[in-house]
Amino acid sequence: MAETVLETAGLTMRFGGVTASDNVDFKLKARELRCLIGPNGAGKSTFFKCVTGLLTPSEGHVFMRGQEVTGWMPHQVASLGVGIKTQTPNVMDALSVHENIWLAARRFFTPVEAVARTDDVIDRLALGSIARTDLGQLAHGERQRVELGLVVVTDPWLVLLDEPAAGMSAADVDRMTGIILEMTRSAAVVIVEHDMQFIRSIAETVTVFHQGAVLMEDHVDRVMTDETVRRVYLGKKA
Amino acid sequence: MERSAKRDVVVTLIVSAILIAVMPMLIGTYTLTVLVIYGMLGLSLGLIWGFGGILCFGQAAFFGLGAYVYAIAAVNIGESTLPMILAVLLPGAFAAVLGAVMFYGRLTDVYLGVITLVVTLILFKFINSTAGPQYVIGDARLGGFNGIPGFQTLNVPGDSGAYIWGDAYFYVCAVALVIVFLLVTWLLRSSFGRIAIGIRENETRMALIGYDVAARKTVLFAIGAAIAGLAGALFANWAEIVTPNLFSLGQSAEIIIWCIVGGLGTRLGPIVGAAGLAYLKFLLGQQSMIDNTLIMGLVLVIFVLFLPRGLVPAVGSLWHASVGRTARRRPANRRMRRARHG
Amino acid sequence: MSLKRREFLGAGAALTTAALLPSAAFAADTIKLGSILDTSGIFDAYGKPMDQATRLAIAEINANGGLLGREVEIIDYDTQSDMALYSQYAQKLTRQDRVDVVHGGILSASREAIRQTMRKTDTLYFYNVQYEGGVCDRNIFVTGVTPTQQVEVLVPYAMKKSGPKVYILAADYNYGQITARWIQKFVEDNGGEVVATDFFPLDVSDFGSTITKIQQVSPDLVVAPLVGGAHLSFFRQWAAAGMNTKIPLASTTMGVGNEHKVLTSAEGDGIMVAYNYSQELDTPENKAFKEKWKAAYGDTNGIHELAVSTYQGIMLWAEGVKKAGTVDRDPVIEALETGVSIVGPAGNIAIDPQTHHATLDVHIMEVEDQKMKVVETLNQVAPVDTQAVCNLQENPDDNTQYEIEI
Amino acid sequence: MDISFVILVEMLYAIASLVLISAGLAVVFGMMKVINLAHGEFMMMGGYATITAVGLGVNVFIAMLIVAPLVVGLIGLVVERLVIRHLYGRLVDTMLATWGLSLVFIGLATMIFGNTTTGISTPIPGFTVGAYQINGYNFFIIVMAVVLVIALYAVLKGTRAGLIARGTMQRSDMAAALGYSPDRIYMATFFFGSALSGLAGAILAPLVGLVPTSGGAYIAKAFITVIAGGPSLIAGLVSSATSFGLVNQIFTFAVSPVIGEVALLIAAVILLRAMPQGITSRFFKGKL
Repeated sequence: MAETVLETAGLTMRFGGVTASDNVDFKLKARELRCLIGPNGAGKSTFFKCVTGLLTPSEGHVFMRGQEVTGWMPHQVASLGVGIKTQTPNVMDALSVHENIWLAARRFFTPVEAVARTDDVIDRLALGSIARTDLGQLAHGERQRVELGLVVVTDPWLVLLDEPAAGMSAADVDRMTGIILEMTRSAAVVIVEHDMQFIRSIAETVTVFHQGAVLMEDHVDRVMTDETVRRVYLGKKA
Repeated sequence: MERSAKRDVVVTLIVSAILIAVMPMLIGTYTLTVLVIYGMLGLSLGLIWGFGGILCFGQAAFFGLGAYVYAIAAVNIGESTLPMILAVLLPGAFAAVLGAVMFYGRLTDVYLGVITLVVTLILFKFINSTAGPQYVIGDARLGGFNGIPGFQTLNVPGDSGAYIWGDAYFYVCAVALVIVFLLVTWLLRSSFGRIAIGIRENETRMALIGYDVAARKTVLFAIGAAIAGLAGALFANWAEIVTPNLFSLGQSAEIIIWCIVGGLGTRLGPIVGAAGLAYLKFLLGQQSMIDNTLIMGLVLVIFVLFLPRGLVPAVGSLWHASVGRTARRRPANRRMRRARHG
Repeated sequence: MSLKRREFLGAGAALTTAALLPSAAFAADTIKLGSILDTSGIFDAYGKPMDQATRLAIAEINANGGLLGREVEIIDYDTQSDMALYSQYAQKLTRQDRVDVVHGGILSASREAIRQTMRKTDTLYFYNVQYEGGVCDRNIFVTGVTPTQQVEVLVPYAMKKSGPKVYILAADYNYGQITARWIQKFVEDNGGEVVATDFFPLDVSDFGSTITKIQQVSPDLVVAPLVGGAHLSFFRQWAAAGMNTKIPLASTTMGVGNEHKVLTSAEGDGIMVAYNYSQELDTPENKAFKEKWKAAYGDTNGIHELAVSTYQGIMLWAEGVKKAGTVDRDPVIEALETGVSIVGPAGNIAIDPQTHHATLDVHIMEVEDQKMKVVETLNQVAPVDTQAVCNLQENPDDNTQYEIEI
Repeated sequence: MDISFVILVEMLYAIASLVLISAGLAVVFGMMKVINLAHGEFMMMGGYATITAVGLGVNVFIAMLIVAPLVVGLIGLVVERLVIRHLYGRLVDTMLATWGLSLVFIGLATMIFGNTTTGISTPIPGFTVGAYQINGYNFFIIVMAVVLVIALYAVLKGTRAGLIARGTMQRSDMAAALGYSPDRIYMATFFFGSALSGLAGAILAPLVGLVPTSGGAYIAKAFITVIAGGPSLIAGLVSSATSFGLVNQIFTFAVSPVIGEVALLIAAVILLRAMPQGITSRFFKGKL
């Protein structure tokens, strides 16, 4: 049986009177790929932020590889070997692609090693032609790809991605699907996503959020055909 | 990269050697000394603001602290070596504590500005109200508004009778500035410096990569304060008196203006801005046609409006454009980001 | 208001040109007088009239044939109320311009910033400002009043008019601290009691709570050596609370920068002060001085204690030069140490050889209708505070500012 | 008994003057996210406008309440058109530019009025409470601060302009979406904010002597009060002025005015450390 790399127990987050995340129990095994879906305001992103340390949960616990990380700062969580990509592109605009990725690599490797790994990732993600360009001058899809590069270069064992496909062209999405599938060889991946097509193409197990709580958790095909899910989410969306 | 680093050092050394040799023929060394000291002070803010994104409204606090620490220690010890060291370490330590309080409290942008401003005001008000005979540290009367005059000035280490003053003192200060400049250059080329620039660009991302942003900002802040402290001690030696004005908001304002005018995000800009504007102020004192405050104000407004990146980058891009190389990247404009966490 | 200002600038400029124009009657080389004052920035209310007084004095000397047949030239720098500039310009005056004498400095901090430079470069230095006393240095002459010269006469007078319970409000820097101690001494010497002493940094401008505190203690007299624009609000708030008719006020500083002309007569009337100079002094010297000033600058509004001190300081120096027959430092010091004196707008003023301070007349005055009405005049008061600690005849190498222990 | 009344008045006065000092800055910051560091100099100019007007024979209350706000408001308008307009959205740059402007105004005022302290006397006599004399003008300041807060509330809550203003405060693109030119709104706001600064300077002028550098005494306090207040305009202003005013006066009475000032500053540090986004980010959320 594979090790559990991420677990939450009774995770709850309240903002004033609103419960954005309601008693969520969640488990993820090593090298598993999991998609979190749900309508807007279902609590996916709040859950994501509680796990990554961007928010401190009101109640409940978060464990990573068995270690309690509840209330940790984001940098502490990341230092465990967790790769995180937030919803909006979060990159260093005035620095080049190479410098961006190098900074991520440098966190875990010596400067020389970091350069080697950066070059390697730039090759793998086909960023060679723009390696010396500032992020501020790149198109949205390219920026998303670079940010994925920041995640990949550190060799994480757990990857948390918030809407990686948002605003990307079909070709970009395809390319990214490949990158993510490659990641799952060594890491467990959690993806928060809206884009059903993308989810269909990549996911196996899907967790559905609704009003802050987990509505169901099952194989993507069964989720897609489930009546309740269709009613709260797909029905409205379609 | 190694080769360009070496070239950088060589160029810096040659240019500064020429400047140190030529400038005394144009401007008196006494005035030059203070220009060099202000240059170092400008560099201290340029480092933390231009490369770390920390806008400190109270850089004068560390400058004043350095000067006072030196003066108080020099009165008590009577030899200048240890006071010089203390004048670097204590402001650094003070900034480390203050920085930790601010950065771990996730204070950013304007709120950071308020805290640094308030701390400067507190220091100023405190020092300014120490005229009474009860305010004594060892043999040193703090003296309140009148400050502390008559302390031991810089001497050859170990020989308290061998004063370094006049032209010799200018060379000491100039060499100190060159050393600090090279250290800053080295720091910015190191991983620490590059990570600091990353933090300036995007704190949240750097935290999500796994960097302890608060710790790194605290360290950078402390380094900036230590440099300001050194500048303060050198200033104390130059002026032979320290007064609470060193802590004043006006002094802090000037440091910020130097950085803006010289160019933020460059190492040279703040030094050029500081020396240039201080010299301008010196020249203005010899005329009485136009109010000097008015001119300084106009300079600042005009720079913010028309040359927001400052002199050095502007001249740099002109140079590069004419030589045909691409200009080095600078932060396009001064942003203060709201923290995206929390 | 702006019009007046322009006139006065114009007049000032004309005078400057006149003073600087080389005249055929003079020998080729000029005598250089360095002037270093804050004529802009927060202290320019003190500095500008001092600068005008300097020009007036030099113009007068040159009009009378200069000194030793040579023209006197002013080399002046505006220190912009910035202590760092004092050091810079002092260096420039002494090392580059090589002036023969320096007059200037306003705050004690500015004096201390340049005093050692003057001493090191053997440049004779005149500090023409009322200050806290105690400077003992053969290279410097001080022509302003010191605390005892005022307090010794003011305190008994004020106590006689009010009563023995005294409350002191002083500016929180060494002038205020030292003056407060002298006030305490003279209050006790005259059989009174100081019920409380409060110190205020120079930027405090809200005295509401202090006025309440004073009322709780209800003294017979308040003595207020408060300094600067912010502290002026004390007198205003004191009057606004209606206290000016209840408890009498005395001050050693109110009026030095012509503050009594800013307060309305309702606010200022009755405040007791003691100075070397008042525009209302009825002497021929003062009248002549005011006329000369008016001719040069349009009106006499700017004249204040420090301007007159400056004028008298320059005249004393000129007298010393004449007596010595040279501008060299040591002969001039020796000449001045013979007790040189002049009769200036404020009366007779003489150099005290022991301290290099001045023996001068002190006038007790009361503010009345924005003027200082002279009530009593004490002739030739010596600087006894500094005399108590400083004797340059016995220790010519002394170089300290003594803090007077009481 | 009398003394406690006197102290109460002093406390209220301290709070009221903080409200007055900060109101103009708060309006501009709340609406436009612009920190006007020339705010203190706007107050200084309000003071000079009053004194000049009184010198020309204008009734002192008209000079304070009408002439000064108008004059300073118009100066603000010019400043907005010439400088601020080009810098919207660049918080730090506006701070620096207005800092430069503050120096320019100090220089101009020095050239026009000279650096001598001037002032006018308080138009309201002192009066007696038991054994104590009280400065009658303190009451005037307290009343003016209360009127100001109520008026601000009424304008924001009850008028069409207020509605637009509130919309703009929440989302700067809102006004544009509603069909109002944000340019106009910013212009009007800056005029209004400057006028408030001028009013405050005018009202405080009779209490303190006026020099061209007087503004410096206010800006730091106003800046701290506004920032510590946080996102809500009126609630933030009142709550932080109250906290700081109380702290200041308690320590002033217990120890000395200097300690009172220092206590205020230390309170500001502690407050911002505990509530990094200001008081109203935690309390009175969503209030005006």
